[in-house]
Amino acid sequence: MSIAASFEIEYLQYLDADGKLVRKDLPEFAKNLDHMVELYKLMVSTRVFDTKSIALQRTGKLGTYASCLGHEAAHVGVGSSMKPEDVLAPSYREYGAQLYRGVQPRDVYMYWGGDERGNDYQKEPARHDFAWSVPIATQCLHAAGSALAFKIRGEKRVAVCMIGDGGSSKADFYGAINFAGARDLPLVAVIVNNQWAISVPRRIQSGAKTLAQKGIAAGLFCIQVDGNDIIAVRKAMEDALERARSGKGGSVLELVTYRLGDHTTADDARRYREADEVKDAWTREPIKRLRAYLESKKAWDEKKEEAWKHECDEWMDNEVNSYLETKAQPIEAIFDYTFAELPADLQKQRALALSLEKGAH
Amino acid sequence: MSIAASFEIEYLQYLDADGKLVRKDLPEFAKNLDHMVELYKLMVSTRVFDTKSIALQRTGKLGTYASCLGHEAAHVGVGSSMKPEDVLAPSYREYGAQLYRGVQPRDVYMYWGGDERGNDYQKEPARHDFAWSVPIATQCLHAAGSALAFKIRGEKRVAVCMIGDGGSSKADFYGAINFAGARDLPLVAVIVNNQWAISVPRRIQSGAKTLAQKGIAAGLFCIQVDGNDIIAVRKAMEDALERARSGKGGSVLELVTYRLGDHTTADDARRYREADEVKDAWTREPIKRLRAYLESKKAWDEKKEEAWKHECDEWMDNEVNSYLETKAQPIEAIFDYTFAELPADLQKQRALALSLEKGAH
Amino acid sequence: MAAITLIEAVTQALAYEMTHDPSVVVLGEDVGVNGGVFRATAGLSARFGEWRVYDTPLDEMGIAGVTVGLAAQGMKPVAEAQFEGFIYPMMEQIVCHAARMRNRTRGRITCPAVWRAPWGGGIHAPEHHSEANEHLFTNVPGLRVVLPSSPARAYGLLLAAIRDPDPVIFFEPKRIYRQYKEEVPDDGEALPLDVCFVLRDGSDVTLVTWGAQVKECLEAADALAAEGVSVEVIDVATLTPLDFDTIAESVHKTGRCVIVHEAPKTAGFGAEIAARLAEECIYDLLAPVERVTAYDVHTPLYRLEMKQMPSTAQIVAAAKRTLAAS
Amino acid sequence: MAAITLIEAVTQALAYEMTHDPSVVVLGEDVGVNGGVFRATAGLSARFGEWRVYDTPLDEMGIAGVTVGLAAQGMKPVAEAQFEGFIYPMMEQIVCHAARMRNRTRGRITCPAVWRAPWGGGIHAPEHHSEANEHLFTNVPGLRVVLPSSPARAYGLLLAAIRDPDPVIFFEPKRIYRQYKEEVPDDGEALPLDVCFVLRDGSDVTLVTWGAQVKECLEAADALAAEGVSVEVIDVATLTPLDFDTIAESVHKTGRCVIVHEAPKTAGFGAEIAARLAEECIYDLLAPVERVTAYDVHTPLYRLEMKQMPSTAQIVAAAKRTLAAS
Ligand SMILES: Cc1ncc(C[n+]2csc(CCOP(=O)(O)OP(=O)(O)O)c2C)c(N)n1
Ligand SMILES: Cc1ncc(C[n+]2csc(CCOP(=O)(O)OP(=O)(O)O)c2C)c(N)n1
Ligand SMILES: [Mg+2]
Ligand SMILES: [Mg+2]
Repeated sequence: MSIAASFEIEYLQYLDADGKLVRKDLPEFAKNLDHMVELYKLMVSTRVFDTKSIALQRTGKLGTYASCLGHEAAHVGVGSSMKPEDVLAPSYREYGAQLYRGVQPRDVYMYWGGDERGNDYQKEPARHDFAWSVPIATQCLHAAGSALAFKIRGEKRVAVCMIGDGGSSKADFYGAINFAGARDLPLVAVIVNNQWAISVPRRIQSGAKTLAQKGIAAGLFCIQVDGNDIIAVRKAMEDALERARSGKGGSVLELVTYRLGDHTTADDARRYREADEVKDAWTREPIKRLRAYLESKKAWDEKKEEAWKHECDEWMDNEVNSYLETKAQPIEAIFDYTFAELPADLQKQRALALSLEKGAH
Repeated sequence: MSIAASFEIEYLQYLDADGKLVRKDLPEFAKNLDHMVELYKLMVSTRVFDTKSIALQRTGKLGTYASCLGHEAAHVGVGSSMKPEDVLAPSYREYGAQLYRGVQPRDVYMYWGGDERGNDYQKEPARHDFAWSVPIATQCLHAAGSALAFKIRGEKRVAVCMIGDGGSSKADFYGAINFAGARDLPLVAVIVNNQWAISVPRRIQSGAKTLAQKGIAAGLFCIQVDGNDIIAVRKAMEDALERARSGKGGSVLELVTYRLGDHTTADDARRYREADEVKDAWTREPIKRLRAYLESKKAWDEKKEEAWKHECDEWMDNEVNSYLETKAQPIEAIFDYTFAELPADLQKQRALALSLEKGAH
Repeated sequence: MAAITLIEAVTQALAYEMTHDPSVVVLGEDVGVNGGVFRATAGLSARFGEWRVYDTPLDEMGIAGVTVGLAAQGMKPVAEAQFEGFIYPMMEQIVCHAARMRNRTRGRITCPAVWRAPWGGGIHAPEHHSEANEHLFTNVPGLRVVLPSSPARAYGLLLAAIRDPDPVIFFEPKRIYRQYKEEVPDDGEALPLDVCFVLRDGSDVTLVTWGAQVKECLEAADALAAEGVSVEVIDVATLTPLDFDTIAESVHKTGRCVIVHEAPKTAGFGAEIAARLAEECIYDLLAPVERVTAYDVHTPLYRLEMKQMPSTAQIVAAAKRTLAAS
Repeated sequence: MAAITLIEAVTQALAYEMTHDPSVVVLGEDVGVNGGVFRATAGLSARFGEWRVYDTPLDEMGIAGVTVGLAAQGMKPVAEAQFEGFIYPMMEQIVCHAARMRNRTRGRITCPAVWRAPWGGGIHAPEHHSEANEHLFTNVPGLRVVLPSSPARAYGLLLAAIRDPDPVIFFEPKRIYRQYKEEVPDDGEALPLDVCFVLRDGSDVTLVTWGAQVKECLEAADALAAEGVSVEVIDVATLTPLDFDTIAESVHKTGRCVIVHEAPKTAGFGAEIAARLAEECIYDLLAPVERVTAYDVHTPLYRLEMKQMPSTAQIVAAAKRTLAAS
């Protein structure tokens, strides 16, 4: 039998569910415990933020909200590995990655609170990142296009897109990795496999043994990672970014994690999944294990935990207040960003809207 | 290092470019020399047909035409392996597969001659096959949908789609194999890799080492085949069809061949590819090697060749005449197949068109 | 017989037809165990099994093409786009294949498929969940575009859509999914796909609309009636092929027409109706044809969303302008 | 200065802008060494290299999304859809992203991209190569839809489209790609995207059209002139945002309007123009507004294709009907 090609998909894990190291070759960044604490703190603050968001929604102060509960290692791992000059194209729940890059909780609240200004990130590097992308998988192509721009201009930058297990079924995901593979564009496509796409389980979403192997279709480097282990996520990302940056081409990472909450606040997951499965998934969640690890290294303790949670609470309250105090945009705002310059017809409609608005008050 | 999954893509070949057997395990069908002669004859008639089509186009009697020169083994191999109850969803140049299933040369002429009746195949099993599909890759999903219908109804039938190397970049191809993989639908997706998508070479179409490996993304069985070797094509197809029919799931086959002609009669390949490459490809073309093999087995000779070619000429002349004698459809035909029953508004437009037609004559 | 909402009428129609015709299958994202994000397919998976109520991978292009394939094999697929804003990847299959399969093959292969999608704004949903994009399909020959506006019409028109031998786009105004209940006998009676419904007779001005705006138009008619103006309200229901005769008759009587729709104004389907009036009824018109529509801007996120939605007051004002005209 | 065809004017505009603005890149299927299936990008790859004249994989959805990504990064991509009939997979990216990027981000990210596509019928091409589907994009806020009808307008409008800070759909009427030549100075002068072009002044009837039908309309104007009828011919050129004022002024003068387009009638862009006339100019109208268009059927394969295309005779007849009206 003649073999035309063969492939192996590695599974990467450093920290097991109990926070024990399962490999000896700790990556450089992980040897720096201060840095590991910084990552841990962002994971915790992401969760505090998430809890607050759901509470806001439940009390009618926020529209539909997509929780990131359980994804903290995956998200913070991705965000923290990128350089400022890189570009992130998220979908809609990767707050952990975005907070690292300067998106503010108040932006998230504004967005889910029905105000476009939530997408107008003020801080670099988030300011040059893409906004949330609701049409599933479309953002992958924006990343591929960005990667092409970097390549054309000879810039050493990498475009990263994040996509769900479900989203990796959609055509655009394939288009993006295929574009990248055909010309070695600096693209890192991160599949956050949280086992569910709303109510559709991973099992009937795809017949592939791993989602990482989708990258084989485009000739990209592929790896499957324990997405609840931030060391593994961060390491796989650093390697992928380095490969892309140095012209060696794109990668597909599958981060295996679990959506511990409902799909969004508009969803009720009890309709379609077993409580036992969720209970079981909690035993592997990302924050607990990193804390166990850091505590075993004497880098963290209960007091620090309390203090940090308190700090997060204050931070988030401040963000919530800033959000709640923001007045709605004036009616003109629905016209003024349609074009760089308002065409004549729209000027008339804008005037009409303004006059109706005045009439109404 | 822990390995999550591993894959091998086999390359299948029986007959080398000179018609020598390179494997001992000849498949059952290939031991039947009468059948091999039948396949050979269809490959030759397909080429005669193709030559005639180009001549028709050059003399202004046919519109744009997509030649199948060089694809005869791939096409006849696919068509001959399918059972009548299976369904074929071709793209636009797989005449060799279609002729086997009852599409008539006159149908092809009608279609490229600008007459919808060319799609109205009269003979079974072609009558239940899909028509040519111009929007690239869209037919793959029709095959996936057919496969789903078979599965729902518990029918032991298989849907086969054919797609080019270029077409395998398009989203729908991925969608089709992903749908099939997610639920083990009886789909066989055949990539006819003829190295070119109009002017775009395989090299910049995809970064994948083989196109067969695209099936890994969907968890399908994948194999790369010498597409100029009809024994290999036929064998890979029979296996894939059997797997699908028996509920073991879908496959992706890559048939490696070469487009010896222009993309279509509207194209001039000299603009973008080297004459040497084409010359070299001719040394591997499919008909020559099968003839050498059959002659070595004393199953074919020059006299038979002459006689068969003569028969083909007559056959095609007859088809051409039938085509040329067919009058254009009446003006009503542009209305009457829009809906099962013509809506009131369209009835008015139809009456208007008829009256204009009368006025014009 | 319990009174049901519009969305329950959708479920009732699907269940009826699946019971009576084994070739009917439902497919889409989350239509199975979850019963659809709006519960349109609630309970169907348990009754008809996971192969006839088929949870697809997340791939609208795939759903659309698989639907064409199913239909070509003699099934009657009812595909769901989770929201109208996600229907774009379906367009190639709908426009290039579903709508032309019969024509391409001179009737050899047909496409008796339905694409359902929750449609329109007004429920405080996120971006891309509140569009009114019916116009996209109205210039496509071979396609029917249907938009019910009451539980009874949802039931009867959906049955008709499934039974229709040609492809149908079936948009469901999600703003009124649960607005009110009415008794809808589960008798399998379809409604015709080739007529507009005159919801209210009147003689002074004609309001022409479809989908959720039927509500605002009926309110406007009430308000105008209180001022002594007699308003005719027409629910177009099946946009294409259009039953223009019903509209023409009404305008012949009233001489005045206000067209109301949720989609942006420019090249919305209201334009077609106004154009037909300008072509065929110009001598009947006693006043300019008015269009009350969304502005030519993107549906704003929900804080400003309703500012973009035609209001009852705007409709009343437009009707009065037509009455004030010479 | 040699006279050039419409397609050569496209090439000339691309080359000019690529020379003067390094952020301009061209991408699409076969645009590179092959120079495009219609030769619109002939010679560009040799001049600007394979990264600025970028042969993409065969994936329209991919091309569209990569184009949005490029534009978001400050490039000025000019993407090609090989034929208008293959533009459907591009729609999600164009409608959901390109057209709304500025609005979504309050101006933080923009999309200065152009999508070019050969458009329309009349060249005996295979199925899906002869559609007139401009209406698809005309209901999308935030988008410009442009259709040149002469070499000079192709050059000037394409330059304007590339320089425009917002996304533009640029349809090129392939039937007149090589119809005639005219001198088009390569001076980098753009034409405005916010006006209709009055190609011929007249006082009795206004013909409004765009794309290849400009030819038939001018012929009809000549034929009518021979019978003493003075015809004004307007090339809309930029369909959206529409310069309705030019049309309104003309109809104010002539009182009669015939709208001519290659797309099917129902919900074609002609409807919008007729609707505006019915709304804003009804008192100027001396006759019903006429639309001369394709029927509401699929573009037939080429043997019957021209039966579906509006002819000069039909335009003349429609104009005469308006003149005969009271
Ligand atoms: C094109 C499109 N189709 C459907 C939806 C509705 N939708 C929103 S999220 C979602 C599931 C996504 O699942 P996955 O990709 O696994 O990401 P996750 O939500 O689990 O992070 C669906 C179907 C959408 N937003 N866009
Ligand atoms: C959606 C779509 N895009 C573009 C085209 C134009 N086109 C026709 S054939 C072709 C190349 C196809 O190449 P490949 O898939 O390798 O098949 P081959 O022609 O080599 O058999 C292209 C780009 C099309 N028909 N459909
Ligand atoms: Mg998921
Ligand atoms: Mg090819």
